Amino acid sequence: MKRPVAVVGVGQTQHSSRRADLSIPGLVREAADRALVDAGLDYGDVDAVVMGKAPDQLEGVMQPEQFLAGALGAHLKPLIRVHTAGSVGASTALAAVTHVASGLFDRVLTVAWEKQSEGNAMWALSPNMPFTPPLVAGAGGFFAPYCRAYIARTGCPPHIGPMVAVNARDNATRNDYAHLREPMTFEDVMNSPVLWDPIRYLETCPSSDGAVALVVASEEQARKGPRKPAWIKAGYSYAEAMWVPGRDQVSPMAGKICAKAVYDAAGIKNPWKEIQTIEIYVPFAWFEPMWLENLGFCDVGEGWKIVDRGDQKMGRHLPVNPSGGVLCTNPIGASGMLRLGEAALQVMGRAGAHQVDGARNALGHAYGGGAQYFSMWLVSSER
Amino acid sequence: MSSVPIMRLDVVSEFPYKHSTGETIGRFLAGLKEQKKIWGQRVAGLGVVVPPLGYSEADGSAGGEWVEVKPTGVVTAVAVVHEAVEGLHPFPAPFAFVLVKLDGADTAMAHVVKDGVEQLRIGTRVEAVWAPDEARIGSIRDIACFKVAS
Amino acid sequence: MNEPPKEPVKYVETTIHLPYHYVAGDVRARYLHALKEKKILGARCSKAGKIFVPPLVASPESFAPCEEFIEIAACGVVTTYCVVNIPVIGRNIEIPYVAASVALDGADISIFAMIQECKPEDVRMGMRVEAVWKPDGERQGDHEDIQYFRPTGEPDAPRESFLHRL
Amino acid sequence: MAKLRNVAIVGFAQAPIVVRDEHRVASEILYPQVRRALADCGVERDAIDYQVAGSADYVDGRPFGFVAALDVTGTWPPRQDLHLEMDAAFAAHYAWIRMQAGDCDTAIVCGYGKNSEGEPEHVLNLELDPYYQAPLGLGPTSTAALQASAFMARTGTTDRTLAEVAARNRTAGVRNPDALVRARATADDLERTPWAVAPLRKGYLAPTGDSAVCVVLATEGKAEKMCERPAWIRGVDQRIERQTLGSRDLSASAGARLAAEKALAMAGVGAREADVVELAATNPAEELILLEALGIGPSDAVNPSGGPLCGHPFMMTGLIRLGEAFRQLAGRAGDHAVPRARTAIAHATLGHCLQQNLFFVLGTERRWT
Repeated sequence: MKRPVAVVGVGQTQHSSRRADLSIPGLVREAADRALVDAGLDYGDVDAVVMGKAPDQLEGVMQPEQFLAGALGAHLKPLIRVHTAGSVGASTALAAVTHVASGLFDRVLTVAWEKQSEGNAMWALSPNMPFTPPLVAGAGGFFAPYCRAYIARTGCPPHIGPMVAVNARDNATRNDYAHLREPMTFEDVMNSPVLWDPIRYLETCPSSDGAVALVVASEEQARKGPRKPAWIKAGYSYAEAMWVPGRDQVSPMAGKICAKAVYDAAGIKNPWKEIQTIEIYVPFAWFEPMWLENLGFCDVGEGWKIVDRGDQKMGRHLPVNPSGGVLCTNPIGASGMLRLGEAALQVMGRAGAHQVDGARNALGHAYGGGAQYFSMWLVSSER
Repeated sequence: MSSVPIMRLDVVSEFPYKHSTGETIGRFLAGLKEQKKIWGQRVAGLGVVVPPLGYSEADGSAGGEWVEVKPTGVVTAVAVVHEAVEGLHPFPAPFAFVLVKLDGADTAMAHVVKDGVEQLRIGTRVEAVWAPDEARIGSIRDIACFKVAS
Repeated sequence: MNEPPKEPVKYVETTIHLPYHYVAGDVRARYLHALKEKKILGARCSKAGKIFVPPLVASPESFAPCEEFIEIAACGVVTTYCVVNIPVIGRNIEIPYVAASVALDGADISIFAMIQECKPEDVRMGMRVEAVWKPDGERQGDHEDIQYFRPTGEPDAPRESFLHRL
Repeated sequence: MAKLRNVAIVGFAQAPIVVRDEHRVASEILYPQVRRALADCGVERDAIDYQVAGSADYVDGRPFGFVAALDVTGTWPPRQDLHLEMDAAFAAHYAWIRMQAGDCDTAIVCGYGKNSEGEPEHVLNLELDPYYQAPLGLGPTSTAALQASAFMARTGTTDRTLAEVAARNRTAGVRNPDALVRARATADDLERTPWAVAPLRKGYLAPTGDSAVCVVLATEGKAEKMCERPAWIRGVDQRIERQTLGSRDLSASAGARLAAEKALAMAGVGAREADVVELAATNPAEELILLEALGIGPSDAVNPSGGPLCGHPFMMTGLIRLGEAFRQLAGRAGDHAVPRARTAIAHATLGHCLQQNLFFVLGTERRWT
């Protein structure tokens, strides 16, 4: 990055299974209005808008940013629309960062959203594509075999998935914006139906309506703002091809390379010691230990032990997903940006009831496609 | 590579959607359905906008005061369809898409003219034709179409 | 009254109706046609020699074109799998079923396949399986010409041979 | 204007546009273009720092369709990557911004997606808001006709003028081997074609088709090594407008005017100095509106490739304009070359009635020294 960039405003909607009270413009404006108020800015102050969401088939509107331009004060401004599958919220925020880092824009509004209740995600995302094998049973059916491979490789015991799920829900009880906030117990998870063995129902993410917006800005703007900003120390988006012989979907190369690039650029030598909290994209509980390894917080095979010891809980060494994460809130296109925004809130010291004490450095992370797209940033309370 | 017969597959992708309207769009549509009235909103930078969105597309500012506009107005753009697209267009050809600036409004509204399209010009005065009571469901098509004003 | 009704219309409902016209493309068509003859074709990377099933136009690994088609065995190893207990809308598959990643002998990438003729709880990573074809005369040159895979009864492949191969 | 990094187009490959490629899927059409574009520059895949693509899921009805492109663009080992749900020309703009941020020096920009798999009138209806405009059944030809009617009413432009503009494109397209339509057509011929949606005749519409495109960008220092005559980006800007058709003055394009002004100001040239102007106009009225926004009149400098009226693979049409501008400046335009071209303008658009517009100004000379 040619010059420093900071998050100066964060806004998100109340997330739920159906925001029947809002139109699509209403939903994105709920988040964008809050982010701008947070930054002490108005639509007129924004230099460019960067929008992200997952497939347009979810809402049945093609390139909806075109009709949303007017709702976001983007008339006669530059606007781009990003789509990198599940990672899109994160890659969208990073595209906004690039805009500011270039020196060409000082204040960029970035918005990510999904209104899954408008359509039917299951239908929209698994149509019978022509001339392709007719077997993939939704995202769970795609990813469950890799969870099984992780378990087989590492000896991860069967209680780890449920522990992750329970902890995520416990965290979400302290997040007013989260979709699923009712506490649940280990037994609740164990007794829930096994959908895609080894994945149980309560180890999966919900389907949500929601939006999140961030204002990213230059250093000069950040110093003028009403609040302490979150400084973006580094951010990268990497992708890898699908059909590479020996490609490891349990710990994808793109994730490792992306994390290393972020740590190197941010000057992080030991992520376990130097990062105080992380918001990572865990749509199925088993991915939490998998990503802890992929992101270099421990050695290969040790991720589940972090969970087993409870070191990823609030108040322990590395609170993971203090917001409750994707397991409690999943407006697909917004989920990645929620991770990055929550990481920013932590280092700003403004995460409210789910604030991690002493969070100086935080990692926000998302992935998508067939575990092919990885996008993450490291934010810090210090410039 | 030796030749192989081309494999083709035609499909029709059909998905139902239910778009939540929110307060502004929802109340505008309720006005069409229940009152047979057309409501606009006065917003920053654009004046009275019909149909309303609850914000100004000029600058993103929120809100707007409700203003009733007339079901009559003037055509500001006209496109006469000579071949209808099956499954997309509302009427058999010829019919017209128009932008109509309703009396009392500052912006125009996109809609359709079913009959008499040969008389349509920019500047032609038109009036709304309402769908019958039982056919109004809270849709922009509760105005069945526009016709050349008598 | 100088306002529209207080109670909004809640939804605009619509059914999107989009015609699409697909082709398989010659590479995929060749693979599908071969299924009719109970043959599984792969494509060989012109640079590294790796074999892709179904065939690809190029190797995603080497970026070199695949030029040669070769026949691959209709048997292989379950590298990993899951047991699916929920119905999939629009698919007529009895549940529970096993969705597996199968590494065919001689191929360098795995295919997705259903495993049947054994209980889901008997499926193992490393299990040897073989294709079960639709009967002669019923194969139409599509993916479903292979109905599913079933255990061969051979000894399982050694753990190290598949554990890091998905 | 602050000093920016000089960035150039150094490679371009395009699959000749066809009505329908029955032998290849989108990624298979793309693969050879990426290979050719890199071969053009004399570099291996590993020499490229960044990749960014533009396409839209609804074009061919495949959610996540762009993921398949990773398998043909050499995305192994993993690469820094982004995908925009836009015409790929906007991806090129983003790559340029990224180079300004100092985050990469070389990039490939890909556009793909088979138009022939979907039906554009149906597909593009879905770009309109789902509450007020889409339910009316408006498609791109109808909205374009609304705009044409407003433009003709304001300016007094006649049907004959539209026919002449279309004929100029069609005449130019005869010499472009990548064009879909290469049959010459005169204004008389086109003026006799039946109405599609009046005031637009069938002969005035851009025929969609299948293609795939790859452009290579590089910063100063690398660009010269990858291309003998790089096309330097001297200025670029894009602007979107609000969508609601009735609340815009459709007889003009405020967004195009602003984007053109900004791009030209950055470039430090006037539109009149351009030897080549490649416009993503999908009908002659759009071309005239865009020329008005640029402040120039119709001429043979406009669309020497034949423009979209000779082939319009949407979501790639804009990137092809950029590639055509490169061909002209790099001396690679063959039969449709504009002699001694030194400055070129390339345009892309998205949405109905020129809702979003992007202008590149390119030159044979670097902008910043």
